[in-house]
Amino acid sequence: MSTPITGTGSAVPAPALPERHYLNATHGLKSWLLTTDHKRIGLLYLFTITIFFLLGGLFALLVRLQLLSPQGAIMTPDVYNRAFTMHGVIMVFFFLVPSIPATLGNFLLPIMIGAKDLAFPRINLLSWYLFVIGGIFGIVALAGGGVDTGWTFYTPYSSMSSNSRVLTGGLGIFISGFASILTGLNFIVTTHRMRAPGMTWFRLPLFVWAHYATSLIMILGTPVVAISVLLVMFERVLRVGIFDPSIGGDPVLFQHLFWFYSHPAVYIMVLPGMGVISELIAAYSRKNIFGYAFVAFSSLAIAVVGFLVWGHHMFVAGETPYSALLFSVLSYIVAVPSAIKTFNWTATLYRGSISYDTPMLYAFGFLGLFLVGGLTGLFLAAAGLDVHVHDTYFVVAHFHYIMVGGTLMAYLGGMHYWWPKITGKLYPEGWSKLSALIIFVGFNLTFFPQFLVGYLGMPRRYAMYPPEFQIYNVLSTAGATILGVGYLLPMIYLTWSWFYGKPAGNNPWNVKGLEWQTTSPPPTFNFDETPIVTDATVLYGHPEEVKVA
Amino acid sequence: MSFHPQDAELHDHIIPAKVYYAIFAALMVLTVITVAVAWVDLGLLNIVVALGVAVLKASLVVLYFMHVRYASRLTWVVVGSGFFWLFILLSITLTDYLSRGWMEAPMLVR
Amino acid sequence: MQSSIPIFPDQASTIASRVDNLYFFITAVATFFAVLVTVLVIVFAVRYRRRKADEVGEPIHGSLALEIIWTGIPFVLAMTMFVWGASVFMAIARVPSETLDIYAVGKQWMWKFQHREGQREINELHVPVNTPVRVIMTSEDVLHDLYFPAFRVKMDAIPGRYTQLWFTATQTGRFHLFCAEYCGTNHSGMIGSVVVLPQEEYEAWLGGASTGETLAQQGEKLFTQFACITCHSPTAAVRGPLLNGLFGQTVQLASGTSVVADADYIRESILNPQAKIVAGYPPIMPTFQGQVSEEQVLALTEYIRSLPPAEGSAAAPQH
Amino acid sequence: MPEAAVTHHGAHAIPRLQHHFDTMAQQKEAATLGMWVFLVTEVLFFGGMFCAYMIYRMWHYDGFVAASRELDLGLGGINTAVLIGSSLTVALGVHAAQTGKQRQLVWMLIATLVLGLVFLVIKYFEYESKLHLHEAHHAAAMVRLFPAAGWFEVTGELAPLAGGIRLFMVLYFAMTGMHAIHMIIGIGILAVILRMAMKGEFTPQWYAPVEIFGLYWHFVDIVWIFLFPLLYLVNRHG
Ligand code: HEA
Ligand code: HEA
Ligand code: HEC
Ligand code: CUA
Ligand SMILES: [Cu+2]
Repeated sequence: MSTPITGTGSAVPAPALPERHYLNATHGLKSWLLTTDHKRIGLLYLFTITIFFLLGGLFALLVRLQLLSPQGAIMTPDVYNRAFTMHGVIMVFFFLVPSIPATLGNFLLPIMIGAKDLAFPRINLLSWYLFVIGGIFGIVALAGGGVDTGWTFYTPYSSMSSNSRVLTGGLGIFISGFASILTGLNFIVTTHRMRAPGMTWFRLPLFVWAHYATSLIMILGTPVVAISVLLVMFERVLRVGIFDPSIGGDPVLFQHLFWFYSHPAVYIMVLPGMGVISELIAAYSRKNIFGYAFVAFSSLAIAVVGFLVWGHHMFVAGETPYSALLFSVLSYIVAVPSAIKTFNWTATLYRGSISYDTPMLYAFGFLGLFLVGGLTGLFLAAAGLDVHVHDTYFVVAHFHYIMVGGTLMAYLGGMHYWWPKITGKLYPEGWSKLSALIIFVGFNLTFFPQFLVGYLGMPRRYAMYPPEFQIYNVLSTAGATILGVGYLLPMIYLTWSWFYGKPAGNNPWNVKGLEWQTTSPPPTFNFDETPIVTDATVLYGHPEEVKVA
Repeated sequence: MSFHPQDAELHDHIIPAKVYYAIFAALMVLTVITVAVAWVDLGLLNIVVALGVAVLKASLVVLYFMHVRYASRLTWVVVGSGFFWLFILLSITLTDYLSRGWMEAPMLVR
Repeated sequence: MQSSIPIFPDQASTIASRVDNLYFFITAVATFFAVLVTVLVIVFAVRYRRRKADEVGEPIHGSLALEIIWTGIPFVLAMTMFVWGASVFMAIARVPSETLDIYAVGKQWMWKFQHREGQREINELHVPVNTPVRVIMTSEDVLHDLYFPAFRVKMDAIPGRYTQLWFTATQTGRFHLFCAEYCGTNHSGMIGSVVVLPQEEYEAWLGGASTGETLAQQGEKLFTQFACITCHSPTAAVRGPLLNGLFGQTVQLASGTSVVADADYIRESILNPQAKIVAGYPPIMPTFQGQVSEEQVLALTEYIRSLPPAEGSAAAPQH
Repeated sequence: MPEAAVTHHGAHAIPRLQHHFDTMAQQKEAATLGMWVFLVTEVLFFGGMFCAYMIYRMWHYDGFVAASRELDLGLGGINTAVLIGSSLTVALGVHAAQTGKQRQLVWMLIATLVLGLVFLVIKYFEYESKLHLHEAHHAAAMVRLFPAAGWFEVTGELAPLAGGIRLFMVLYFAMTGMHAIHMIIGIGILAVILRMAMKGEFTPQWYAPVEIFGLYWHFVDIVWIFLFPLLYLVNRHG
């Protein structure tokens, strides 16, 4: 525990920004809109998804306000249905799926493996444009009155009954799906073909492993949801289609196709977060991740086995009890790799040198909340128990714990951790700690009561509810308000720090990893010379001096 | 999987043109076979033959026209995973459809 | 009954306590792990906090033994949960052999129930206590889901086919009944209550609310009204198969296969008669799609179900 | 992809080598791998429809048979041959590029373009005939695809199988339509590649675009290799 750290950043006197870096390499709006620099594209994505997060959050607030009163406080059921649908659609397809991969992943993956860019820089830019076009369709759908099918688009409601903007919204999801496919494709090829000399598979940062696994899901799952949404649109336009029971079609088939993507998609949403956490915990314990290979392979295991469990969303949807049991047992199996990760993270802390910097606070928050979210997944995977809690607030609480408590925490943690690298500036320490705390408290207040009210039987997607559930809903709404403040704070102070923050230096946290060996912010091609990777680049406590060739 | 092809030369396996013609001929013959078989009643075997021939044709295209026969192991893995995931989609969906009626339908009777 | 601030749902069916026991078990396991990890994280974070700016952690890389332990234990626990969950699930899915049957039709945005004795109810369901009740349901439009939180059971109602759920209520009183599958504008209004009555009161209620006609009798009327009788009677000029004793039999089809005559089959025979043709009969039965409602189909089914096997009749269903 | 290489640090100035790659081999391997990964995506894209096809074929076999017989086997067969032929010409085109035969490359690409267009024209006539009032082969049976009342009305002798026939028809249009869209995109890319070939831009050292386009085109062919028996040949006997 007392070996002094070896590395480039150990004693940095009064850091200053490098003269030339990717941010000031070229100027003007055009230089951004036509850039092929993965770092700039990452920032384009960051900007876009932040807007979507605010929009999605706005709908979350509307949802929570409505539920203050049992009769529905502020809107008609029709409007409410649109509100929660737009909330879910925006948050999933336009925020959380691209969140970490398209921003931090885009920015960091090439740097972490010592490449100058992603394998296909122009396709990367195309991905962002597709995302924006998809997003515009989403917003047009919204402006035209929104979609009211729920984010799951179940037929026959979506194809035959709803009279909302299903077509426009569906098209938006279809198009942004291709953005996601292209990101995944780029990551996979880059990881295979662009690693710097010495960057072997087992020297890859766990962040990269996690993104590799995520990319597999993106390319293998997304096309299926694309075609299912397209088939729904087809059915809606023609008024006859393949999920239509009146001609002998099966609405349940839609659910199979939808969840074939959308269950793996929940791992698209959590794996990158897990990758971030692996980096944070290692960095702030100044210690290599315990059981590196297990953490790395558990990502792949989650990605693969995650494709076999989709029917756990359909236990009472009309699939047969036999396949329900099959899906149940597979769901339990896919929980094990997450357990492995959790324990390895915990063990990493043992005899570490732990600091409480803001990103680490987020990592702690992630651990706690992901744990609750993941463990409540075990309730749902028990077929006999899910019969009761399916489509209740218990499920809503489960997935918010993972997606908001887990992934969003990881996203914010990662954003803080790499902020100095991205912008070259330090963020205000005090404010950031305060907001981490507010988010943690607000989050639990918002979503813990939902487990209780869910087990009591309150169904989800209800614009009105029996009065005895009110107390829980009031708590939840109160929590959401706090949570909203917690989320707005980082947006404000991070933006502030971009302009007024103190220069960070190349390696402000004094940690390992290729990204910390280049300047903050990095030059356009990431490294002045192609780095040669050795154990010392990635391992803590390695006696050898780090070489940047 | 050479991970750092810094010094690798560009060497592609060049398949002689006559192989392409042979494959083309085989594909045409197989097409005629599928059509012909459709007129013969083989019961359940019809679909098996139809798909078998299709798989054979697809394999020829993949292996020769698309050069996978001479490609890296990684390419094999990528191609294989595409079909493996398709298999997952089809087979696991089937577990539901094939077990319909095992229990529910008779139970609606009494 | 709901108290003013409920903390736990009523346990009002035989299955409820089984579900809740599983719930408590998983809660215990989950709490154990949540506490374990939280405590370890806090202890490590405090104990090994950074004391010097340039300090690094111990170069520990892992331990195969630990990996095996913390893969193995969760795996075993997970399988326990699976098996337990599966047994509860099968208990919910497998309907006991003697049940009181009630038909339900979901429609945007109401639940319509029909008792075999002929009573109809909307958004309210009366059932006797301590009797296994089976609800056979379908939907007239989109997906719905019949949910009785106090009984811990729910099932989707799917257009185009029948699904079912069952429960044995153990407490009398009035409990919630929800639609749990999103179905459009008034999804949250598609709620009501299930009223569990003591056996005698239930009988009285049956008597009182009765229209005097059983569901089968209503079906019989429809059978005449829709002129089914012109073909399906021993004396008919155009002969269709006699439906006596059909229900539950195996029917030989013209295609060479056979099918069990259950509710789904009867429904299909009425709405899409040409899909499965009975061996030895011409495919002349017209479709009644768009003419009979799902409720009427159920009444007709109930009528066919009530027909006793016609003794010695040559037209009895083939086996 | 094809654009003069941007160099930096003055390290290397190999034409066609993009700045972020170190060698031509790396660049080409990345490009081919990228295309393969994309094709995997495509497999699953069509896979969703194959899944639906599989289920409904089980459920509505007779309807599928009847509907399949409504399709024009002659046109379908010709199109199969045309598409396989175009796969051959693409393969030969790649071969020509590998061996530096510029003229042959151009001609092969032109042949592919023509065959691709022939396929689409034939497909157009098939659609056309389906989209109009259409007497089924069975006497007294009609399969009308654009009746006033609704889509795919089926009357007469085939009426009992209406559900299956309609499902088949929806799948037929969805699957072949999606395939045709892929063809159209392919022809668009082909046009660009052809232009480059005519300008003599491809050499045995750099012909990655031709090869990658070839992979795509072969994939589209493979989809058709499955669609043809599944749609046109469900059962033609008895
Ligand atoms: C990022 C998103 C995410 C993630 C990672 C997960 C992870 C898991 N989910 Fe969740 N889930 C959702 C998002 C997510 N889910 C969403 C959005 C829905 C609702 C969709 C909708 O209908 O709108 C949903 C719904 C959902 C259902 C359907 C509920 C219903 O509608 O009835 C089920 C059922 O099995 C389920 C199970 C699981 C399981 C078993 C895991 C596992 O992967 C969790 C694994 C993690 C752990 C187990 C914790 C760590 C382990 C330990 C500390 C060791 C102890 C472990 C053991 C003893 C095994 N989820
Ligand atoms: C990434 C995914 C994600 C995220 C981050 C969130 C975040 C939140 N969600 Fe979300 N939620 C989903 C995914 C997500 N949700 C999904 C998939 C569903 C299912 C939908 C369906 O059923 O179809 C759902 C459903 C859902 C419901 C159930 C609705 C119902 O079933 O009737 C509720 C209810 O409380 C809820 C609440 C919240 C809250 C309070 C937050 C909070 O964390 C949000 C906090 C953020 C803010 C409060 C924003 C702060 C910003 C501002 C205040 C400024 C706004 C102004 C400008 C635009 C400038 N969500
Ligand atoms: C025009 C004559 C005709 C009318 C009217 C008619 N049916 Fe039928 N029905 C038939 C014939 C013929 C068959 C046997 C061939 C077949 O399976 O379609 C049959 C078969 C059936 C079967 C399946 C019987 C079995 O043995 O499996 C049921 C159930 C049935 N009809 C119910 C009805 C009902 C209910 C109505 C009225 C709503 C009705 N039918 C009206 C002629 C008719
Ligand atoms: Cu009916 Cu929800
Ligand atoms: Cu899931």
